[in-house]
Amino acid sequence: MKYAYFPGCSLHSTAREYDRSAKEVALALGIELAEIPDWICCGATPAHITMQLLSIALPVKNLLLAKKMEACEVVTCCAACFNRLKTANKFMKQRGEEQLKIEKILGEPYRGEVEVRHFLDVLVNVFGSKNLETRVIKRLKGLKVASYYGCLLNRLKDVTGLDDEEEPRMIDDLMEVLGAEAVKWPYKTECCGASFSLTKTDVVLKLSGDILQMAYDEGAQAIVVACPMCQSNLDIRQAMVNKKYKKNFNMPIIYFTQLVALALGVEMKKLGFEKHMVDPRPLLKEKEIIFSKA
Amino acid sequence: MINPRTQELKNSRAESWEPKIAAFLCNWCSYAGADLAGTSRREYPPNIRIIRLPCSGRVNPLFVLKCLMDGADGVLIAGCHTGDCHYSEGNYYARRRFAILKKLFEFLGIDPRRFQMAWVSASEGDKWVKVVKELVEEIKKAGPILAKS
Amino acid sequence: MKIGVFICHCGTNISATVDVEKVAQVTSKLAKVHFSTTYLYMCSNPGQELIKKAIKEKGLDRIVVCSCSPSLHEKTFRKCAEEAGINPYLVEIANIREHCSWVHRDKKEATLKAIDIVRLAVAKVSRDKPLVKTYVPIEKRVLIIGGGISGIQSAIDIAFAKYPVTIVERESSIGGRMARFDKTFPTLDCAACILTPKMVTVSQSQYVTIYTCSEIEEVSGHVGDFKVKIRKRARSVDINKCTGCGACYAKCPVKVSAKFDMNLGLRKAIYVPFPQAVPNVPVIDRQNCLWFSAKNASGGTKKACGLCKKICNFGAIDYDMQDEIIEEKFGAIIVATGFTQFDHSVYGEYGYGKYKDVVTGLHFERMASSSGPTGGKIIRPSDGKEARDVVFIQCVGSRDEQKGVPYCSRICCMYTAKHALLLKEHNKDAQAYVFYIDIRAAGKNYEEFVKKVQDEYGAIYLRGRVSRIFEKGGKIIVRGADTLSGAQIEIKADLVVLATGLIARPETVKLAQMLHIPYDQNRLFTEAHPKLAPVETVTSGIFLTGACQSPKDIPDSVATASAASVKALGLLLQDKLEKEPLIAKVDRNLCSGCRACVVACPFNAIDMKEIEDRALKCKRDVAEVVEGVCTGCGNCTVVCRMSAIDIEGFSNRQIMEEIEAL
Amino acid sequence: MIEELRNKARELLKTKQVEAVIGYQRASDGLSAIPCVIRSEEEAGRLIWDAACVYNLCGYLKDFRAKKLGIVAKACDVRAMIVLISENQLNRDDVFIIGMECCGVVDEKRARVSGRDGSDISSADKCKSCASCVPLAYDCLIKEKREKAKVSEDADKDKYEPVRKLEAKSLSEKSKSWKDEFKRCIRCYACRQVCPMCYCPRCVADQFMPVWFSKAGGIEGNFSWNVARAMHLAGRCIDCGECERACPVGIPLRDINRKIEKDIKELFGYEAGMKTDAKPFLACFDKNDPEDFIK
Repeated sequence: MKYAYFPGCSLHSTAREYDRSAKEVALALGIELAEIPDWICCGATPAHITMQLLSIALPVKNLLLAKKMEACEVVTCCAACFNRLKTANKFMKQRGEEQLKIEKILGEPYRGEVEVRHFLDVLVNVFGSKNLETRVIKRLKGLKVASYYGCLLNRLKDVTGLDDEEEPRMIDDLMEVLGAEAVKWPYKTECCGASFSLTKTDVVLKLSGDILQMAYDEGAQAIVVACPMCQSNLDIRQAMVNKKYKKNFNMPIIYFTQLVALALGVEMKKLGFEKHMVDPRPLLKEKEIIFSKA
Repeated sequence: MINPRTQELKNSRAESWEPKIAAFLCNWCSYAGADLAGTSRREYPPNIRIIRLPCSGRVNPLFVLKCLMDGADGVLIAGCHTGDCHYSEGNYYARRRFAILKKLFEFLGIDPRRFQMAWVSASEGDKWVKVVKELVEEIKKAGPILAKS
Repeated sequence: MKIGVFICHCGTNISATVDVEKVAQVTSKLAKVHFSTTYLYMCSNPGQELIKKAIKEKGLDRIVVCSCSPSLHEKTFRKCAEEAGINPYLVEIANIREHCSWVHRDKKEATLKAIDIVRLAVAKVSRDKPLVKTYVPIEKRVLIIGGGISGIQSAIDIAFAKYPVTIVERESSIGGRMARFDKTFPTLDCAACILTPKMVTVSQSQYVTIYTCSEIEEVSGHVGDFKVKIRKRARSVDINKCTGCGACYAKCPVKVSAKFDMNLGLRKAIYVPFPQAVPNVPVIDRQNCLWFSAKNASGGTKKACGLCKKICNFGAIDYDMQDEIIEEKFGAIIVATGFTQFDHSVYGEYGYGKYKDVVTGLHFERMASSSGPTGGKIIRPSDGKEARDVVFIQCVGSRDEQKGVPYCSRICCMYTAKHALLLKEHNKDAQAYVFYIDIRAAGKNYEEFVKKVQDEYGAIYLRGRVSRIFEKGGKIIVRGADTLSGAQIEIKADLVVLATGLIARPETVKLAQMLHIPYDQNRLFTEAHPKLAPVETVTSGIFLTGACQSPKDIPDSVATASAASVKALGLLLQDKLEKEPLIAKVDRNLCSGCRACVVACPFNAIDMKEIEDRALKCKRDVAEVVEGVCTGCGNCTVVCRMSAIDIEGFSNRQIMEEIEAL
Repeated sequence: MIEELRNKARELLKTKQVEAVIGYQRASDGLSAIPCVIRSEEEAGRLIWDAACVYNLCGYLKDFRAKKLGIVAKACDVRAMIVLISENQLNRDDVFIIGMECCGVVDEKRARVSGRDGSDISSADKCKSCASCVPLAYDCLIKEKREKAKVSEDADKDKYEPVRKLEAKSLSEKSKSWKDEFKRCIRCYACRQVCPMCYCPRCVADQFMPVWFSKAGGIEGNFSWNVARAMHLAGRCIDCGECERACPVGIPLRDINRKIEKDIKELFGYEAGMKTDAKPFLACFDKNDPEDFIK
């Protein structure tokens, strides 16, 4: 299994632990991730509200780079990158003047021939949950997690085609494969505040606070995510939520890749847990998933 | 051995050529749609000659062949949208027949623009006008059939 | 052959853009054209007199009238020619108004085109053949498919005119959806109180036959003579012996959830769906009946129950009853198959139909009904506690192109308002919240009713959609937007009632294909004309009523039912039916018997017949058209490679002649 | 193999299972095979079978309506019979199919040019793309002893490659080349006479009420005839190649037939001559048939 790997800006900055843990998982399972050379911005959330052309041209540029690597599939971990790449790909599969314009800008023809996958999809559907189960060394027994999907991973369904929009199950199922318990909760796809993190922090505090509260009420000990933006809002803003709403949340926000890596027996220190604001290590120790200085 | 009438047409067309198009319309949808274009006084080019038939399923491929061989520059078949056929199914048969004929014509070197099909319902006077306008434009581009053949 | 060409000015409708005199002059020179003239209004009496006079004086034998669309005056001019002694099928119309003068501006071009159009018509008329109208007898009986309020009303109207009528109903009782309702908007009459008398009327009428537990198996034939196969499913109870005493279901030991009550209550394995059922005869649910399950169990070692048979004093229970196919003839058919509810389990935001306390309007109806499973209490199905805060969500499935249907279901605004009112009447501490997109209350006293519910019954109407429903702490949390105040709303509800839309029943497509009537993209049956023929279909003799054509409330269903009855009765009152002779005809000498036409005929109007071929000295099959069934669509003529089958009035020769005249 | 065939014929005639057996006999040139009708056991010795047995004999069945017949048939011939059965032209019970396992027949035209010695003449084009040596239906099967030459490994990969090549040409090229082909047509109707599917009591080409297309040998009439012939075979042609073989002026009629065959297969998933209860392709439809060419 070989993929062109598109990390995106978050995984090279705030979400380095996501990048690292994904690569560890890939290594452990024999999935080859070849980073696209000279990759550029995916268009992220702001581009499409500014200019449609830009929001398509940017991801298509990346797909063209992948095409040059002779890769027929691109994999990414970031939900926003995934969504943008998928959207652009779907757009380029249609034919019209807009498409011609984009091909003209980029100087190359492109008809959506490179497939785009999320790393979660690769794990669950390509590598396969069943195969994965046989590779689990350390079962995450006793860990109760709330799977949080956010908005970009599954919407729109005809673009991403990944999982149910309203009641996704992919991460829940994956967690159960790893031996953890996925709690039932209704906020899997609630808004975390997303890119308002800097401009309207209040909104993020309210929305992310609600999510934390719901996860706590339903008995989760940690929240598992597949999007760097979700992670940062829920993790970095947790202290501010606590302050503003007089709460005492101490809810680790963990990437699914980190938990998969642990279950596959990857060393804890390779997974960047120290970068989290709410340190997951005490919880993981308590559940005897990791051991201090073993 | 050209039919005398086509010879006459050939001559008359030398100067200012205007395409002549034969159109087979089903009585229940497309003919009524063309009527509606009339009652709504929608203007369209006068190049089309309508032959009324009960159903698009009544159009024999040999009719189309005859039109093109007799000097019509284009042929249009219009019927009810699928599912709306007055005879429930006639247009489904027509669709299948002419999918094959259209491909065969192209294979034998007949410009596909010359033979077209459209679904026009009784309420689609506007669509009728659009179809005729586009068809006339396209056939003008394709040129006179005899000059090409 | 002497063809006469008559060109109409249509006031200035034609003559303003077409030089009619020039058309007359040019066309008079066409081969076979003997006479050509114009007149101001050809369809007027003097115009027709002019034609008749010309026929007689000039000895014309074929007529071309150049005027408006044949859909308007073809019949007029055929009749006119007939009166002058010419076969009416030797008349052709050249449509120089809708297809020429009204769509072109340039007089020169329009005139040239008009001449061409006339030339085509002349070519066609020269190949016309005199035809004789045919007549078919009418079977003076009406079939009504569906025994809901529409079907019942149609049956009452037809029986009143003393014509026999048969209702075929799938369930074990007539009554349909309306039998499940509690009250009806906007007057709040109790549904049973107004429906039951009608059910009794049909059941007692000597003109009405009711087949319950029955379905249509096959339909063939045509207007005046439909042959219908009806499957009567085995009821296991003899309808003639049963007195409806109820001893059997009192004794039956099996309890299963009742579909009639939306599974909110229980019924027995032998049961009548509701107390007012007509016929008031129980049916055995063989899947759940102990006698049948013991019989079907391997070896038959289990002891069979047989209690109902033992208790019945009239010997009405018949375990050996089999399905029965009956075949009957009808002159007309009224389709009254009604609707079904949209399945809201496609909506993730409403919990995919998994939450017990998220129900549909029909559940609410059953709960509100005093004879229903809860005895008129509005409860939470999850724990049976009385519901206090109830959220109603409108447009579930309706007006949703993505997951539902694009149309408005028309009745949900009203029934939701009714539910909000009933809720308050059943429990004065209750509070109704209604999420809506628009309130559509266009009906007599409808808007007033909604207003009353808001003002006097304190229902809170919130304009906006619900984004999510979830269970938390024993409550249903409803989150949505109130777009008028711009606020996000969160309601901790006991019960959520979804106003699910009305959709076509899944079997409609099959039925449409049996009946040869069209249906639309929503699988609703299509009327012949949306304004001028709303209860007819394009297939003559088949009429529509009720919600199978489009969502309708009770008043509209009853109105269309009566309308359809009038149409059917109009047909039955004829002595015989006139039929256009524009149908297929086989030339046996050319027919190879390949059966392509038999397969391709949408109406099964072609049979094979064995003939003695003298030339080949053997017997061989040839096609034969069943004249009464053929509709003249012409599909057969195209699949026939040897052109052995042709259509009168649109024959190969006529069309080829037209093409030559192009 | 030939003895097996002759014995079968003898047995059929002896037991009166059939009135005659239609098969092949050697022509006077000593190499070609020509049709023969065997009516008695004694005659059965005339029957032969080899790669020279090119002709599709089904056409003769029409002349023996309602008689019990045996027929020597290759896989392609049997497909023709299947169409005839489905079109009510042949009663399955009236024929006894002596199915021949077939390794391909010779290309008769090429053989005529190059002289023939029976063995090293390349097989006919239709055989190159044919993967089925055993008929779809038979009453007895006579097995081939020879190894079937590696027929179609790459030909089968894309049996329509030649059609695709023609399709790829420009409109004017196509127009010109077909006009050149049709110009040569002498309207002898040999293509029709030899075709097992052409059984109309009176062909449209011979009708005069109406005259469907010019009977004269001009390009319009020739074009019309060839299109009409092709359309009348749409969904029925089983590519036995007899029309092309019979054409005295060498018009590549199989290209036209195969173009339609290909479209029907690709667009509608329909193949002629596979099932005796199949509905005729143009006399049925599917609600999901493609309609992207319709406005």
